[in-house]
Amino acid sequence: MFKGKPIGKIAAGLGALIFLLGILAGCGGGTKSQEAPKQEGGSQKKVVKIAFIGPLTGPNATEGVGPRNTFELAVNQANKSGKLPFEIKFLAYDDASNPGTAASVAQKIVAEPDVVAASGHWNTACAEATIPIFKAAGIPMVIWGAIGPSLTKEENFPYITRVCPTSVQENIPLAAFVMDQLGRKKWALISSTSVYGKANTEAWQAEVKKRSGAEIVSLDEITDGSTDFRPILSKIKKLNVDGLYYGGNIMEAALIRSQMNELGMKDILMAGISGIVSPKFIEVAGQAAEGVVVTQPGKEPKKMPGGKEFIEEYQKAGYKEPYGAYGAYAYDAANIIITALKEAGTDRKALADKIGKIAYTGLLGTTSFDKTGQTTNSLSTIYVIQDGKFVDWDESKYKTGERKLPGAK
Amino acid sequence: MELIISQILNAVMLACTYTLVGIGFSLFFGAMDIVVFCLGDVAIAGAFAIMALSTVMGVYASLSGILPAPISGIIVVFIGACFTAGLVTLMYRAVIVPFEGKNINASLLSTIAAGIVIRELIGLFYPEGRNPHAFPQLLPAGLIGDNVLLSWRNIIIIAITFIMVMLLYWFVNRTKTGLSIQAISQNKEAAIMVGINWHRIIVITFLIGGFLLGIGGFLTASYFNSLRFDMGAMYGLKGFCVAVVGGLGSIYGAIVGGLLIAFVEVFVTAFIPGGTAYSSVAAFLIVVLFILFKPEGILGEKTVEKV
Amino acid sequence: MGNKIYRYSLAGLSTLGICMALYVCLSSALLVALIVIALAIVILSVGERKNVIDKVYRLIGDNKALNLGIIALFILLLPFLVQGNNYLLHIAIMAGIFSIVALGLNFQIGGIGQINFAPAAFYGMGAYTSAFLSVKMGLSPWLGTLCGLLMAIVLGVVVGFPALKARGYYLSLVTIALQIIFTLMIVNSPWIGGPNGIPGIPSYQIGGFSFRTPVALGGIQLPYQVNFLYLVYILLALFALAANRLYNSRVGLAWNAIEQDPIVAACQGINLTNTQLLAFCLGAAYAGIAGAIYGHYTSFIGVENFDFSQSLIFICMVILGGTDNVPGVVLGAVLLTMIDEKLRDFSGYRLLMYGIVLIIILIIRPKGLLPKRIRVYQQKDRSEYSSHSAVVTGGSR
Amino acid sequence: MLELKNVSTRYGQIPILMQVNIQVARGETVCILGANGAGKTTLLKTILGMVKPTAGEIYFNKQRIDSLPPHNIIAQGIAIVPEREGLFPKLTVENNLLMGGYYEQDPGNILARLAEVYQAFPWLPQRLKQKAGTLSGGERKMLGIARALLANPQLLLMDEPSLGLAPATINEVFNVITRIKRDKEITILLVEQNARKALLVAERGYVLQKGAVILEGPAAALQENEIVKKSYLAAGSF
Repeated sequence: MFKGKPIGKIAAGLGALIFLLGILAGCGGGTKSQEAPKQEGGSQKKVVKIAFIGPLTGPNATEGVGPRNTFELAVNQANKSGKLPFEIKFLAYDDASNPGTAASVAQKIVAEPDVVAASGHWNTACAEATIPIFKAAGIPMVIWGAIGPSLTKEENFPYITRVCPTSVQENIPLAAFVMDQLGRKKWALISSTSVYGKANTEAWQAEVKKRSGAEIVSLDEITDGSTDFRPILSKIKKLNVDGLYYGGNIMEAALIRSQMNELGMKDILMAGISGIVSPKFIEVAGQAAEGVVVTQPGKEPKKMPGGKEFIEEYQKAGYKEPYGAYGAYAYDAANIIITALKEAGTDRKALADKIGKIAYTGLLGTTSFDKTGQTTNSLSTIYVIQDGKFVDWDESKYKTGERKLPGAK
Repeated sequence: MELIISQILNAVMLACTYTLVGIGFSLFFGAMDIVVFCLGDVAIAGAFAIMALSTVMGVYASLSGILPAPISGIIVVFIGACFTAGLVTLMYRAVIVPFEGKNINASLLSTIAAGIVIRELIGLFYPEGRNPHAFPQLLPAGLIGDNVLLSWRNIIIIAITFIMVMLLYWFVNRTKTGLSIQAISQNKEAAIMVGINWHRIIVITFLIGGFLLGIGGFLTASYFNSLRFDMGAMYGLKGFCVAVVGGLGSIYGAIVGGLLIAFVEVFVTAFIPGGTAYSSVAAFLIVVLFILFKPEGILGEKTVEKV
Repeated sequence: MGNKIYRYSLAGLSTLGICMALYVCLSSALLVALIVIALAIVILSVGERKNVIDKVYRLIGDNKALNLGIIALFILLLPFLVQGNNYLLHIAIMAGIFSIVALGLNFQIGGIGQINFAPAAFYGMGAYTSAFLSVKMGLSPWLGTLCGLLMAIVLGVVVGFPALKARGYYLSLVTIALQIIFTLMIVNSPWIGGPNGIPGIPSYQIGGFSFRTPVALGGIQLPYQVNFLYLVYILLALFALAANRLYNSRVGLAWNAIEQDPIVAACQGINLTNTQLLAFCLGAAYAGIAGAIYGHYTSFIGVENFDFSQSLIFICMVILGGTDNVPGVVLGAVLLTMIDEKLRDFSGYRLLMYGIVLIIILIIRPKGLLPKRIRVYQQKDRSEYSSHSAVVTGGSR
Repeated sequence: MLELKNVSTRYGQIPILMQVNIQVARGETVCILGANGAGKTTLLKTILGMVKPTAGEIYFNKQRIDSLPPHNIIAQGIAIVPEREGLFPKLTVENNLLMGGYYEQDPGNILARLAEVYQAFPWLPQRLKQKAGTLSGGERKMLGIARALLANPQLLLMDEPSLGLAPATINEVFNVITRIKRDKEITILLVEQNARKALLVAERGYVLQKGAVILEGPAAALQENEIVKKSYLAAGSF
């Protein structure tokens, strides 16, 4: 069976291999022990890490990259200011809008030593997936962009807080504007089947129910990534609605608007919430975008105290991408964490408590959290698209009557 | 009534977008007994090429400086379609030739993998490739008269699809090369025995099919007005479904199958309350039923299944 | 005899080497992991050319108890080796879970030679059933897992049924279609969370001890992942043994016969319906259990974890590791899971990597890292003749 | 005209032809006899370049052809009447015929040859638009012959023209072969199991057994040979 010679070779080979692997294993272990420089000596500040999670790739990457930049900007500014007793290291992670990925990433963040806080997610589903993980690890997470109402709960406070309004909060001013101010009563509703879309659908239905005379005559749910809405729109066209509400994301919204135009439905008002506020919407919808009404929580950064500086700094930092609809939220989320860090130190528990009690004034106005961790800040702006730009309603030609919204009598 | 007519029009338009890629599947299956799973991605890559020519690379802009807009549009689309033809031929060399005559599972997987590679490369290397893009409007968008149903673009899409199918029909049935393609698909050995250089014919088939796919990708992107790097996956899958329902290997089958699938999708959306979310489910169910009970498709001939 | 001890220790050494290599892959950076894998591939192909690999196989095969013991010890010690790093343990658990799914999928790909593009649907069926029952109905997770298994088998019949009528491209289209229908149905069903997924799935409990509580072993505080690690690997061991027995049994032979030619197989008296359905149902059962465990482990499941691209990843695992070879399939699953997690920082390149790996493997090593072995009928008293009584069932056509 | 020198081929590890030597002179009709699995079809495929010989040389008109691809070999003037299903079943009869003239550039020549073929097979002109798959077995065989003739070959290979046909049809087929031989000065290499018929039309013959030529000689001599008598002319074969 076995002659001496080959078996000797195998043995020699195996021996060499195991030796090599042993060295490699040693290296593997070695790098880990070298990784965290502890606070020895005054010259080296203690390093604390803050993690950012968002969709950096995948279908919603546009929504995640800007906030990543603003978040990084805030951290860099804080480090440069020299007022911190420690150095903050910024970690960016990609959830790719995928809850499974998000959960895995969260595991990774939790396992990383010296992570004291995280800020995460534009997608509600991703946040749903990671909240239990962060909570279990005792790491405070400030949500910068996910707007599903169910994310902030009393039992998760103060570990989970949120600086942006929920979809319910967002829909209130929009409904008041289009239904009460403009008097549009008969609505067609299209929403995406995503968590975000569902939450919007429910919020809008609730708003309609509150008002007598208002009604929803059609409801269609589409999957994200669909491209052909003509069958739905043809159906809606027959119903003579006053307005069409879309609760979902940019691309589908833009295609719906341009296909409405194509099917001769230009005279139907389209309304949507912050999920579709992006230059991409106008780029894709083109001419058809004119007259679409949207709402965006908060005021434009440039109108807020400190907003001009923020925009300047952002441009100076050389980011290619625009900071986007949620840039200001991520910026404030970062600053809330940093402020709390400054005051409470690096203990996770103390930090979480501090975040829960904070009253921070920044780009969004003054942010503080209620007992579920939800921001109490409810500033919002109605925009209308005019000549290829999102224009504040109060400054638009539509308000002055110079132009008329679609379907206006 | 108007509703039904407009929905029929929607379905016909949707069928147009499915037909060319379905024909691609049938053509390659006929010629090689092979299902090239990455065709959807190839077609979308062609659309990306056309978009790159007209936006990023500015070819369209510089052309329309010298030539009238429609002609420069045609040139750009033609270049894009040629690119697609080259790409699909490259696919043939890279992921089909190595598996010729082996287990079909290998070529099946390799073409699926090739589709992923194409998709991801676009996502990585096209500027902002992972974001959705607005497809440049190379086709006129105006309405015809006051009729809100018909726009120039829709007419042109239908016309181009029709012309492409006619050209293919003429080519396959009236030219020597076309007859050779048919000969190879029916009896490869006999085709070799009458002296057909089958390698050359296969490459020609791939070039022609690739050209059609490029046009198909262009029409689809124009119709939907948008382009995404991962659109190709679903597009290709629908194309395969269309080809199977119509009869894999039959060119006319792809048209019939395209119409059937498109009608099912549109009508489920339009006339079943709450059906919007289930339109794709319905389309795929139809396909499953066809495979189970009429695997030869609507127009395909009943033959012993090629495994 | 000295020679015997020599061979005994040699067998142990080679198993130890494999474990060490896997550990290095797990714990070090991407580059090191890739180097180790490249090294392993070089050793494999050189060894194959010189017929050393065959001898190593036999060496390991002759000292089964020792080698299984070493592997068991390795897994037992893993939490200590990684010093309780819960992320590394998480990777190890996922590797185990995916290995179970891949083993199940292998019954179809390796066994009857039909590519099933819906393993993620089986996996998801198990996960969703169990999660739904335990979250919404308050059923015990253990019972939920059992129900998940049963529901996955039902789905296995649904997917397996077309396999009786269609083969090749047609079957692949059917399974792709069913996979997509599965994901669409989940997204469109609000009562199972729709696109939200199901959060807050309870964990397993034994007599009041929740699997999600950290444990102190030998004076060291270890994260809760340890519980799941042991659970998953005990199951994996059982399933791998079962798969191995099956492979060497008449059923495995019948599957391979169907792979070669169903009509001839039927002429040999093989019941095509039962045998093929068995391949799908067993595969579904494996995937169903794995899915259920996954749900109870991560506490959250969403439809994104069970879609078509996940199916492709499972297929990649089987093809990479080696179809119809139990250690191969497990190796493929473990390696791909680890590389996948290491690539987390380059997540934009993940799918691209899968595509390229698949093409390269198909071209260079179409039979995978550890190709299918010659079937050996184990009859202890005739071990001398084992090489003669081997039945060659070559790979695919 | 055609010469095979020590040609050997194999499929994978299995040798099919072993050191085969065959010569065919211009204008000659040569038959190759052999049982099932003797390697007859492989021999023809080797000549056509569809199977590459592992050893040996093949010359056609003094030119070496064994490394050329099939279409180049066929273009030099070799045509084959294939065994059984050598047609394109979904093409019309007419298109099937035209595929035979694949290498003819001049439409005038094709028309002339079509006329010739129509004369030889008077039933053809009425069936031109019919799909080839709908023809009967005998008709298909005839169409195969007609197609090969359309190439106007110097060398005509025939692969078991009698296979699977009824006795009456076999007679018809061999009548056609005789007529072709008489009318057109064509060289024919005929591969057959039906030795009785084949030896009637052929001038010379080879006997192929398990891939090797075991006998060769004039047709008349072979007819008298004991081995041939025993193996190929036994009662029962026509």
